[in-house]
Amino acid sequence: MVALSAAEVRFIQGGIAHDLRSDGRGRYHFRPFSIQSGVIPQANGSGRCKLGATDVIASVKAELGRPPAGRPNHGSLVISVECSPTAAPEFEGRGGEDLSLELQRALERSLLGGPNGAGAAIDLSSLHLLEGKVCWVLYIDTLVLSSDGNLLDALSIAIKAALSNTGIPKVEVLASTSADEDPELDVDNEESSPLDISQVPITITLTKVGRHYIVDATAEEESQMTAAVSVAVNRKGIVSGLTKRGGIGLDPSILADMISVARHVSQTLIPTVDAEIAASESRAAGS
Amino acid sequence: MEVEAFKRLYPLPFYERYLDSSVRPDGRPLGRARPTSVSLGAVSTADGSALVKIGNTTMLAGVKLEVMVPSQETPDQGSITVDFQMPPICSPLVRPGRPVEAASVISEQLSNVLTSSELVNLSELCIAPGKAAWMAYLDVYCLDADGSLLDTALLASVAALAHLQLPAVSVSEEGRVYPVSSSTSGDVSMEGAETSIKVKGNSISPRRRLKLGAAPFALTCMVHKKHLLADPCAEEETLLQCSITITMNQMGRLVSFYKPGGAVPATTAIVKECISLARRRAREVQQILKEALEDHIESPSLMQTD
Amino acid sequence: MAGEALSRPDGRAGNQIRPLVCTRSLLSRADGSAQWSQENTTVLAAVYGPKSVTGKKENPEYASLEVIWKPKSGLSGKFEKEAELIVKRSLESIILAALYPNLGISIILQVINDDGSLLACAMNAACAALVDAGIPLSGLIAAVSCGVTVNNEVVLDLLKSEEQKNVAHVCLVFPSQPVSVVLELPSNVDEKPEKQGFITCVMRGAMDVDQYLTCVDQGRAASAEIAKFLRKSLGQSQVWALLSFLL
Amino acid sequence: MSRAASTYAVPSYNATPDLSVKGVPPSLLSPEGSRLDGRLPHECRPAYMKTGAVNAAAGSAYAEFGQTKVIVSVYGPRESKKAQAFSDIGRLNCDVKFASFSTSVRGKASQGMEEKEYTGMLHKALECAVALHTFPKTTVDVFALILQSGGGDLAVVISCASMALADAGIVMYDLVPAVSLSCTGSEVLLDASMEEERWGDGGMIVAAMTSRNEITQLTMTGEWPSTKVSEALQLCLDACLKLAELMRSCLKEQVVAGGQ
Repeated sequence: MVALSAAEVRFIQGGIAHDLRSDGRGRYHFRPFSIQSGVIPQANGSGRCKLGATDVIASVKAELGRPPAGRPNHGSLVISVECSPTAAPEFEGRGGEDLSLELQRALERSLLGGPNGAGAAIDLSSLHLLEGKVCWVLYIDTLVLSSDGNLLDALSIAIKAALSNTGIPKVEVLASTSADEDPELDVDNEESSPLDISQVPITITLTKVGRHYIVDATAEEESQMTAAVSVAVNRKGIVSGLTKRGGIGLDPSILADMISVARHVSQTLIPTVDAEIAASESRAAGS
Repeated sequence: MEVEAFKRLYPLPFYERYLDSSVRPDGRPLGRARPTSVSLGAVSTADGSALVKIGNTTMLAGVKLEVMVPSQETPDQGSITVDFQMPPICSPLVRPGRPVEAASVISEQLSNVLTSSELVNLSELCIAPGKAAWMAYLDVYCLDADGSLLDTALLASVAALAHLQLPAVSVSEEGRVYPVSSSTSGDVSMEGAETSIKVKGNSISPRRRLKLGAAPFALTCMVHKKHLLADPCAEEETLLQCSITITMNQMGRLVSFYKPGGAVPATTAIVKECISLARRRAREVQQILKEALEDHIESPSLMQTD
Repeated sequence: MAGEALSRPDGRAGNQIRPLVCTRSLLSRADGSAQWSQENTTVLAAVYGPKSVTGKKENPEYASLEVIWKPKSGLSGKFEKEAELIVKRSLESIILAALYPNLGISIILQVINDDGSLLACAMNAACAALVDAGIPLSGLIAAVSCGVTVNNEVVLDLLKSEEQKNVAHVCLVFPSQPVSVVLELPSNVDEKPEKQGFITCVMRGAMDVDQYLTCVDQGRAASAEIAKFLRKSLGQSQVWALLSFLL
Repeated sequence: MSRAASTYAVPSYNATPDLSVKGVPPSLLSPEGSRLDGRLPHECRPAYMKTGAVNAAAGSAYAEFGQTKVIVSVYGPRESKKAQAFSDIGRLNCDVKFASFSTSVRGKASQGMEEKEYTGMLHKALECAVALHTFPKTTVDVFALILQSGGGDLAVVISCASMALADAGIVMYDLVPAVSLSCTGSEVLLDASMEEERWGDGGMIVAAMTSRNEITQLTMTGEWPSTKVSEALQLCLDACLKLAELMRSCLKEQVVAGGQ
């Protein structure tokens, strides 16, 4: 929990009003961030994102499973978020559960696509192996190591890095004996193919403090927020999920404005993230 | 003293004044139950459902069916699992996350009474002996708790079971069960296009209602000094404390006589009076249920009558 | 009616109860304890209190009563919850709880073996343990089970196998007060002991009303026997000591 | 009793054929432009609302929107839980539960998660509409039970809950009507039913205080081109406005009926 004095609160609010925040940023500037790929060797893919003092890890594990009900030609994504007690003492035990659930549902909204799988981060039909029988299930597990605000955006960057780092093992489907029985599969862990991550969105959270809204709020700034909107935007500028957070209502025109600001910010942020991911991939390959 | 204040400070003497003139604060005579209503098919996601109100006490019962493999010992029987829930909406005393003791006690009583009354013959739930049978989940939700919970829950359960329809299904030789579309009953399997079904050799059981045995009906009475009050509301239950719940079926047989302690011992005279009240009430409720069923079903009453 | 005695697995007559054994003060940590056996059905009861309680249990007018039913094995479920409630409500009618406001009494019932009539056995064990703990009571209770066989005969003190086979059975709890200390039970004063009413009744299976009334009569007769045994086993002196305390 | 193997447990047998068994999604719009239940794309389901459904509660409401049936009761203001820290404004405590027979498959494993999520979303949707400072140090409990899930469950719960709060006499800045919407192909379908929700490309839920023109809760899933976002948002707000009128007239009717 952030405890601020009245003077500090006024300093933060005044800074935001003058487009000069306490750490020198403007309202729509992200903090510098770094990405590290392949941090967990056992996983099929992993990534770590440090955004200011916020530090999160994402890992992707590919497993064989059954296609979702009613969509025999699709694979599926499963997302989980865990808040480590290292990030804040109140996450000890079951304390982080509410926040974990909120973050998880926000990520699911932006990454899983609609109910029929349209607009998912990964083309779900590319995960399909045998109609109605077997498909890939990607388990995306994330862990919050340190929290200094804007967890959701950091998580989405880490997930994108992890997915870009992921190799899906090659699978050969051997002729199955009968339609009823499970088919035999030959999984080749040596050979793997990368995922197509061109559609993976990045979440941009706009936090409203006073009359203005800012991107990439720190924990101190978040403590002063009245409402926040997290918008997931992909490379084409298409909105693929939105979650309103915070308990204060928003005027529809302000909301529309916030969405367009999020899309605008994404146009500069996404190429930066992509470049960072590529750089860290080559670092990982080099070492 | 003002009436409200008197009631607040001395609830029992306040109440006894009423009893002495053989009337209750809500205007009922001592032996009369509150207005009762039954409506069937309240929830279409359930295979059978009923909404029952006795006074303010409101219960919603729903039956969901699943297919199971019968156990080795009883290859030609299905099963019924009864559960009674008191969600926090029903009473100020219930808080979320904390299970209510009363709910599990009523749940136990409800399943005992349903078993004792032999309302459902479990072989009725058989689809293919040894291979497949229906597993019926009967869940009763209390929406508004204002006394006589067991009476209402039992009526809701009986009504939901009477409303239950077993869907038309076809069974393959291996005991796999497939739904048959209801419009063209017994004609084409709904998933006829799927290759795994061998339509040949499938036996089809048509859509049907359960044949129920004699239905049980419960009446709770409060005993206080010389008085006997039928169908108490929540206030009366907390105030008077000594209760007797009698369950009788429509044939006049005693299915349960439940008296959990209390200050007044049940003498033979009290027992007999309670039984006659319960018998009258069972006839009354049976009529209400019959009318509800007739309103609902085109075909005449499928409840077994004497 | 021929062969009524033969119709029972252990050769008892219909109106015959099993031999009773009651042992008291077996547990040193409890304030009172008793083990009650009806042949192979045995329940051990322990009483703690009156002791201080906190929170919702605390009542400024009465001692609160808590009953915990421990099954022979496994976790307690709905059956145990219901049994706890029945035992608690039945005992509340004899415990003079108004003597200990703001305090609590706990009774722990451990099932040692179940061969029928379990609830009745537990009730008797609890009553004996309460006396052993010196909790002031307005009287004793005696519980008995009674069943209707497939041949419509009424039998007492059922075995487990009979409970499963019979069409119905019922557990009855009767009060047993010495005539001299009936304090305020107005409905009872003018009743002859043979017309005494029961405190608790729990029933499984369906029976006719006449059969039920026969059960109650038979149960009442048997409960007098059980009460007599209980009184004897507790020792006349102790009961009188208690009663004189009341007076 | 041995439970069935998973192959048996999965299909459920309903009076209406279960779509989850079928592999092919149905076409959500007929060539003439009408929906599965005959509505036009921008038409809401028939709605029925009633307050005072639960007598034991301080306030309550029952709502039926098409196949979705929900009951909400409100208790309080009453004493807060002892464990909670002192607060000089009131607390709003929400809880949403599904009845076990409310869904086509009984007791899905994901139901607990969904209940938790709905609980959180309901809380956020109502929090800013309730004048919390009018009941300092105490708690108002809002409990919802979904009796039958037929699409747009959360939206119906939010609308119904604000009616129940009004019935309980809790001071609010405005009612909070909520509307859900589903998009399929190029069309948006207002107040989506279960099937439309299941097969749509994406969905949106909007809860708003219409007289203050404030959106209190908003979520979107699936892919949304920017033109569609504003169109859908406007549609939802219009529907909220109409729903608010309905809710107001319903509340007035109850008061008039109660006064007589």
